[in-house]
Amino acid sequence: MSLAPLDAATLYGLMGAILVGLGLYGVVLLGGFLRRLLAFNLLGGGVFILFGVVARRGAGAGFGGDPVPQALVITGIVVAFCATALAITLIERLTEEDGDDPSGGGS
Amino acid sequence: MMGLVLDGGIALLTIGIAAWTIRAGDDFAAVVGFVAYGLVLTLAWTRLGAYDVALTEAAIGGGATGVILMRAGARVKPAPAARASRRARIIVGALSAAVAAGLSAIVLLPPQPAPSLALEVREHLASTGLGNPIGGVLMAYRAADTFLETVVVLLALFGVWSLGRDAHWGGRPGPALRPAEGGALPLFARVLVPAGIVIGIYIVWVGADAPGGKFQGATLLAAMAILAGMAGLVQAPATAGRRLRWLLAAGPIVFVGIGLAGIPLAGAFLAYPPGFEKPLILVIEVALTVSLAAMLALIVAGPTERAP
Amino acid sequence: MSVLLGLFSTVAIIAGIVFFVAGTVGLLRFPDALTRLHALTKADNLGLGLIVLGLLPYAGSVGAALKLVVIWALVQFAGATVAQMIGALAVREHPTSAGRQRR
Amino acid sequence: MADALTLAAIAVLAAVALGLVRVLRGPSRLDRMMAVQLLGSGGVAVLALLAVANGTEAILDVALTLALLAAFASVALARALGEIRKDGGETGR
Repeated sequence: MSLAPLDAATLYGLMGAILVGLGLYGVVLLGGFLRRLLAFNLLGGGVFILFGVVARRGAGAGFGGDPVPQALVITGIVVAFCATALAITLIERLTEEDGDDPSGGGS
Repeated sequence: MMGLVLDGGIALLTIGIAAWTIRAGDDFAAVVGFVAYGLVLTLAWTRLGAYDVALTEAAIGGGATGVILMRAGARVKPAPAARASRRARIIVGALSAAVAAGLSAIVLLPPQPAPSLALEVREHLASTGLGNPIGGVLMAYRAADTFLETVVVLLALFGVWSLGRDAHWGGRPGPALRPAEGGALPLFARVLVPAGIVIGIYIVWVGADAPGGKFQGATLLAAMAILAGMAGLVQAPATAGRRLRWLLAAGPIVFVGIGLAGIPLAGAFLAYPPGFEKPLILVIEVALTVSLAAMLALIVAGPTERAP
Repeated sequence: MSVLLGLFSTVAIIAGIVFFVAGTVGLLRFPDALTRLHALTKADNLGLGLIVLGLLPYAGSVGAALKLVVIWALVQFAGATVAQMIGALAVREHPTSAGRQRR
Repeated sequence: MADALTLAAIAVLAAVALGLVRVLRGPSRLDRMMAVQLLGSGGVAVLALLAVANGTEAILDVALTLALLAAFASVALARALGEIRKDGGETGR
């Protein structure tokens, strides 16, 4: 094992690591569902970037990056979006139920 | 050298925006911070040479996620922030820093040689008939994943719909599609929506041979549908509509149909018979794009709010 | 010819950067949201426009040049619309002074 | 040539970053909204410069998508803010 060269991949790798740390801090400590959800998405962005660094370092065979981790990240971003959308709808509904609005009708 | 300075700048800016989003005083500010985060991450992905991912991040990470977050930011009453005690903050801060440090160590001490499947992809890419390696991976190696991914999107939509009130089941989705009053928005939408649709189709089309693809293109199409709704140009469709349901199901049905046909014709589920890879993949891509665009737009539109 | 073109590009791109910097100075110096909005839209549209103009000769293909122009038109048009929307919100907030007062 | 364009991208990024610090600080939500627009046009300018510097046309597609979605996000943000104001969500913050 030897130290990684100072290049774009290493720089963004360090950025990804810091983003994960920041996101983790927010997920655990922030109050309010929305803020925690935001922090979780920040964390996710950092994880994806780390995948991107792995892809960049795996460049070869004429590709600018290893296509497999990149494809994984694209799937990941879409799934993260779905989870976020579902979570937000849940949060909205929860606020609605909590709000003292007996005239709301429905369920 | 110049490139490294730019990379350092982008990295610092991204970290700064992330930290600001965590610290922001109110929910609206945090949502703005998050959208900004998505935009700078797009720059980072571009610098990493991952143009496909950059497109996805710009479209879904910054755009679509940002818009549903705004929907929530406008409606969710801010929870009285439970201030964590000083001790908790120190402990969690230290733990988070330790995780970041551990990840940094992995980044700084990478395995040699770097693991990569690029060679394998190169060898087999020709058999898919596609020029875009990432599209090839998504549609050949990981076809089952890509199929399940669209099912996940569909399930998310069902989940969103299920969270509406019972009385509104099958009705029209509400929040994000309520037209704004007057102003420049209707004109803007009239010009931008057609342009955006052309660009969305273009992004799907170039996806076969260059960065782009169905998820990115579908998100652009969905964004245009939402924009038209915001401007009051179109009404949200009733979610019980038969045509809408078929539109949503068409992509997965075509995908699974071609996949099942692969069992007798090519020997495995989701295997493409030799010689027909590219046309079949294109048919799947087109069907999936249309369905995905509808799913994503309806997810952003939110739960049903009006009785059918 | 190509020397002239190079000179033209250099001047246009530098001017574009100057406008971006001017926009930032405006953001930093102007007293309220409406004037800051003014600085932002003017600077960004002109800044991006000049940079695109400077890049056009080097776009490499007609398609790429066309994309550059479309990108600029999109940003321009969106900037105008959003500025109008933000402005309307600002006026609604301070109807009397149209947001001109110092906050 | 490539280096000069990268330098130009750095200059634009620096200007945008400085402006971003200002608008994110507020004080009003209207100021913060400008952050998205600022990053949208600045990011597009950086991408356009990089596309020509690297000679990679795919970057222009990224710029195109960014321009479109940043515009979409700004509009949605302005509308969300209008909605907050309208239903008396102005809770003095």
